[in-house]
Amino acid sequence: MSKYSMHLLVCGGTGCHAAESDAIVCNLRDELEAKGLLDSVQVILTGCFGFCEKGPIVKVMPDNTFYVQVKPEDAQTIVEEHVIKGRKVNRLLYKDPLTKEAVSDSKHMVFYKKQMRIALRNCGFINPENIDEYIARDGYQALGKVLTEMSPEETIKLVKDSGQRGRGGGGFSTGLKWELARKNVSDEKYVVCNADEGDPGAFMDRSVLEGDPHSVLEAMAICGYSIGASDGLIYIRAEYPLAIERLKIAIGQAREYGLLGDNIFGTGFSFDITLRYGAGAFVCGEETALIHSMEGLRGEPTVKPPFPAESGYRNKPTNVNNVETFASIPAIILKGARWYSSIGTEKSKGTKVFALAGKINNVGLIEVPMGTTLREVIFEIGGGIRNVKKFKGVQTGGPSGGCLTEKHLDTPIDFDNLIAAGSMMGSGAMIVLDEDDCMVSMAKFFLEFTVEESCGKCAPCRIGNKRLHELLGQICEGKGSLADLDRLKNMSLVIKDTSLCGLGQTSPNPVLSMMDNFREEYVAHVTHKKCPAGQCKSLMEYIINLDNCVGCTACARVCPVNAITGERKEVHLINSATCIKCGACMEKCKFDAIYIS
Amino acid sequence: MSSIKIELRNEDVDFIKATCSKFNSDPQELINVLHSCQEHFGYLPAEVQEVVSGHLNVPVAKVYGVVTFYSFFTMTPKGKHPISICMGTACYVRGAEKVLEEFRKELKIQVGGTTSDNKFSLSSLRCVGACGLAPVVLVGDKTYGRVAPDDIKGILKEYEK
Amino acid sequence: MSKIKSVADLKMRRDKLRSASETLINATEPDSAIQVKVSMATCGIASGAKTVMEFFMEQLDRRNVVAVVTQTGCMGYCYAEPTIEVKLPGQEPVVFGFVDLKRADQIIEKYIKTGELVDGIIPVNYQTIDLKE
Amino acid sequence: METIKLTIDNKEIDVHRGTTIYKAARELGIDIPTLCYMELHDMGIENNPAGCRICVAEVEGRRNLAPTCSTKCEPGMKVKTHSTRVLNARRTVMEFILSDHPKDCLVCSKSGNCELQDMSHRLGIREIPGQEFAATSTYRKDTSPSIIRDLDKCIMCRRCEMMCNEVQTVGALSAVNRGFMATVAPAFEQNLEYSTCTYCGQCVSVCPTGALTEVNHVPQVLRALNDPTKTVVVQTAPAVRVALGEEFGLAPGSIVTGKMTAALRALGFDYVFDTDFAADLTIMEEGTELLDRLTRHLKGDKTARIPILTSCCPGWVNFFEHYFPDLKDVPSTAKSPQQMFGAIAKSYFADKIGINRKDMVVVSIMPCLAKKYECQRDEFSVDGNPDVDYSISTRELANFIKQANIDIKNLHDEEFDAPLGESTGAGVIFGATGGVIEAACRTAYEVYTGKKLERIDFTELRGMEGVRSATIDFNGLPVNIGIAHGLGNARKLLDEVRSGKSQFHAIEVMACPGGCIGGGGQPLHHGNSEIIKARAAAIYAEDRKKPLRKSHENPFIIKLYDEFLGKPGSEKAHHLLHTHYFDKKKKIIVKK
Repeated sequence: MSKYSMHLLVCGGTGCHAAESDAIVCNLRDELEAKGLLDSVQVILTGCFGFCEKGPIVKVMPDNTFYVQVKPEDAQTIVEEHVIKGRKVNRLLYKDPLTKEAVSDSKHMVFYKKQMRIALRNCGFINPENIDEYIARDGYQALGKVLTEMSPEETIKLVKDSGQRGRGGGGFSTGLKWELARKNVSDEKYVVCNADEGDPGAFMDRSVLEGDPHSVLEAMAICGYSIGASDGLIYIRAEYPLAIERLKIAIGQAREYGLLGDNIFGTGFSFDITLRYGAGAFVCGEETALIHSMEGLRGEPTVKPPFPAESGYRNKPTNVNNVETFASIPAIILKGARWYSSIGTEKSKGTKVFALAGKINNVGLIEVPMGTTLREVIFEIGGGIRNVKKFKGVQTGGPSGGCLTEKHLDTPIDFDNLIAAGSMMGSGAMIVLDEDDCMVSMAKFFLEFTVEESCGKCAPCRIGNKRLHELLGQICEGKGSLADLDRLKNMSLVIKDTSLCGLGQTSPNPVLSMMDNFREEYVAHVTHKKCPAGQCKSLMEYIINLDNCVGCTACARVCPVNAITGERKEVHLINSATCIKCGACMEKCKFDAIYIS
Repeated sequence: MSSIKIELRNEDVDFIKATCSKFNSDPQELINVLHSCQEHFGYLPAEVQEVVSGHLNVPVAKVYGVVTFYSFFTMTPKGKHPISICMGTACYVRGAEKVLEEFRKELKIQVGGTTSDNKFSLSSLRCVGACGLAPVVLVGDKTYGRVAPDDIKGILKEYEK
Repeated sequence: MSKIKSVADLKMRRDKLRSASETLINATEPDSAIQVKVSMATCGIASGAKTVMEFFMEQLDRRNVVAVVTQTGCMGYCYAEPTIEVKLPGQEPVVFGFVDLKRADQIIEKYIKTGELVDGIIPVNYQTIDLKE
Repeated sequence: METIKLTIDNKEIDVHRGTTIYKAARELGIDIPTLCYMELHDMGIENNPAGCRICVAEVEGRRNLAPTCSTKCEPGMKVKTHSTRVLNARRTVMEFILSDHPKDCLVCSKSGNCELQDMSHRLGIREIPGQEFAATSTYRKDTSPSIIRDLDKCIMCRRCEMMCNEVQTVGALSAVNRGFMATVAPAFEQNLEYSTCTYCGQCVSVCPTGALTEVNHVPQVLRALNDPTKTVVVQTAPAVRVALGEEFGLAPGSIVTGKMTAALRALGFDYVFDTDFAADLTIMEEGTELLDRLTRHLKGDKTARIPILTSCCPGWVNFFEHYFPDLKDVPSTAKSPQQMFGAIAKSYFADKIGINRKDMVVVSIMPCLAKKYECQRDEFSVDGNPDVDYSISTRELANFIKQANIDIKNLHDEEFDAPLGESTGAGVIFGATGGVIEAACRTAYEVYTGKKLERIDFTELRGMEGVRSATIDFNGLPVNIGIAHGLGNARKLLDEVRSGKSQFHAIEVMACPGGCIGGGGQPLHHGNSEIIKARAAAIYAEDRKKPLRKSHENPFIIKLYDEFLGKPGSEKAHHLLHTHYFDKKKKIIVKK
């Protein structure tokens, strides 16, 4: 086996105190070399531990000792004490904040693992194309339990008591929704899984379907039993071929095992699932639009009520939940309402999956208990901001959400806190922005998305968002005024107040929250015609530094619009009126004589 | 007077017919039928929509209404290698715009366009859910992650022969 | 496979799957075999997970290492794709990120064969719930 | 039914559960403005997409504003329909709508009768902020024989789409595209001509703006009148006389036959005739055909197809040519009154006054837009000279009268000219649903039984229900009559005919809800179905006033057959008064 008897794992995440990690590795190796131990002890640089607050971290294997806030000069102590004498360095151990006691074995340190995987419990663990692996992990036990031990009412009560709220964005109580669908009497009812994850930056539903499709199938069957439906439909984006493939395999296997189909477990309950494909329309995430789309129509929303629970697919009572909501259901059934409701905050129970993306080191999929702070998510689990830039904001809830800032970092994340902070949970996308991102351009970017995705049915969303987008464009070009900011706000509020569906009712959120949180940046654009982040091309000016210019004419030759004049060997000048800000001159200049103001 | 000339090859008409039958000629299956047809023909020309309309008993105006509603459906043939640049938020903040710009420059076509030799077509799409690889470019079925403007020439080269 | 006719049937099936180490499915974590799980979600495949998986299957066989190579879903470390998890008998599973063929080779030669760690380890920073009551 | 109590603008009201806030407010006399909502009460027609968002109101406890057109009243609800929050929202939304609307009101045919213009005025919009850099959604303008589509003016109220699909089941129009470029158009945004459009004009009659309008033929008519070499003959359809007055401020249902005649004469028409005359003629031909087919059928003649369908509605003819070409031998071959009139005017009458048909211009005043298309059909012309040169709608005539500064309200009643101006009550009732078949029964009964009809009013054939049926006793022979108005209702009867399940001997179909009185060329009803009902009542009142009420008693009809045609169904009658139909179903050309 290994020639190494011991491994020293040094946190090399690019976040937090990454700069020091290299020095620690260096020092450790030097120390080991000096003691002639390099052949038996290996020093390894690892990825982020997600505990950056206490970084840098050194973990000693095989005994799982976990040293925190290690400094390069601690290398000597670790080698001398721990490696050679086998004595743990007490002062470097993590102290439990409550008991103040040192925790030496990271196995007892689950609390540092801020993530808790419920919806993602099987993702990255089982082979999604093998139903046996799901069964070995207690798959379909929850379905068995409700079918043989519980009445539909009891099941609904359990889900209600768990306090789970829909993970699709609205945050409506799952159990209550099921109850409404159950109450409406009909010969046919439908269970629909909304897998039309169209929110840019969100990929949790895709990951669940690709990693653990059976959890969704099982939950849909449980829902079917609860509300009295025997047909399930999954509305999935056509852009997710792998998820579709795995769902097809999973449905096939479940049917083969008799876990879908007629008379499941011999209980007389029958349930089967078919797939319906989306075709690229974000608005179909809205449940009435989704239902119309499943009916072969344009995905236009209709006024609620009637809610789908009364009249949905084929005008029958229909219950729509999203992928993540369903994926947690089997766990809730097996572990109970009390267990689930013990996780999270008072009004938001359980865990939430977030897709971390943007200017963050550890882009990825995470699942944390409700109530975890943004700081923990971004700076611990996410490993902080890329390229040692400054954190500026985080867009939660995608184009429907808002941009939260420094001052919100310690806010516990839950449905209500996010709304209070001017954003929303949405599907769980978190896009982290740094100092280089212009908040006017970002708002414009989100509006561009809404304009493209608006179905066009109602006037405020169809035209209003277009006007918002145009006005933001004007501001980016330095053509805005202070009065325009007021107009922006009024238009935004009216669009929210009057739009037909959730898309229009939330589309101005990015503008409103960014204007609110970054007012001075907006003012800079309209009054000083400056873009503090240096993103807005029209507000940039390329200038030649007279001291550096040698008159080589390279810039003048490369300029596509002949905006640069100057004689050979004489200082050149850029005519800012003609300049199109393409940046070619700056790229060409070998003397660093061109800069942006 | 109906002056649209619907010209299709016999086997094309048969394909559409068979596709509609596969979905029980149920008007509610229109979107699934259109998916199958687009996969087969590469796009959804008016002729195909007319035939689908006839077999599903949905007015052709409604079929067209559906085709133009969903961005996945297209009425113009794509290039042999359709290039899509993800413009989701994650890709956007990591420079997807510059990547798109570079493709435009290299291929000398606009978004939505196809090169004159029908080799490449260019489109932007919204989030493929591969945000960890931002910015992401799709060429046909192949996904390219962490694409920088400098990579574009190399990517295009792979498809030249 | 035959149909599962009752809940008791399902429980039997589950228990058999868990105990049957010879079936070597990764959900049961048998202690007798080396396991390699390759994260094969969209991100992973797009960054080359498929090639990596094929490499492992082929090379482990060629190098006479008895191991189970399976695919799995997203592990959540999108920034470090392709990611794989290797579990040696009796040891905690270790996740490696940024696995290209060169690193895959190192993992076989060093970690799998000798237990020597290689760069690119990603510490698992989450707890997964277990449904067992 | 359960009633609930709520408060709207501090006024309490009890309403039936299920009532919308909009309707409850209306009961209180509160007029909530709206652009997309439209209801034709009693006719089962409602457009309710909740898309314009003008009708929003504040509902206590609700996060956002509620669209009153589609929000149902709840017990204890407190609604404010005109609070400052509502007014500001309404104004802002209106500014949005106007920012994407052309400002060419000066030359827009809807100007003065435009719901959008009225709304802008009502809400006091005086400027549109940000207009200078606002993009507008623009589309190719499309002109067809009957209808102009100028979708730059479309506000996506979806009324036309609803009429075309749900009421008429024509399916020529659909919402297309998405977002800012969403609009309503035929397939592939091609011209209406290439679609299954029947030109019924119901889309035009509900369009709140100038997006859908009729093709204006008044300039051509004016030119003809101004041409001294032309003899200009005008015919007026029955439904025009009971609606024209509305355009001049008279109450719906006012009968202005005499004033209209006077106005047409004042406009310079050389002969002012009546389409009702041709309607009587239609009864002679169609009634004869009905009796012929019916008797042959009863004798067991398998070639005699029953039921016979009326064919005087050109929208309806277009409809079955598109959708039921396999049944094209079922409708009567009789031309519509408009075309019978043209054929007779340019033969019999032209001979009588000794002019060449090429020097005669026949103008028809119609409640209909499909008539514009009908008179342009190739088969209705002789050597390229159409039997009817121009068909103008009731609305166009009203505008023409206004142009000429004719004070129609104060004109003295005048009579139609002879001989093509004389008509019976049977011709008049062609204007309302059920009228054609009633007129046919009056004549067919007497011809078949040889007895005098005791009861002229077949009230069992009247009404506003979409599909009606009655059995008329032809002296021991029960004749089963079916009536449908609105093409969606017609489709139901046609489907039965196609499947061989139809029990009817004769079916009357009118493309427009209510019949011609609700035609696409009539003064706009703006969603008030009382107007249509008032017109129907006026039609029957006009019938009752007539001394002669059966077509075959019209002395000028008798004279026409004596002098010119011989007898109904004669060879000459067939040549001039009958037509044939075409298969307009799209063909799929298979490439080799």
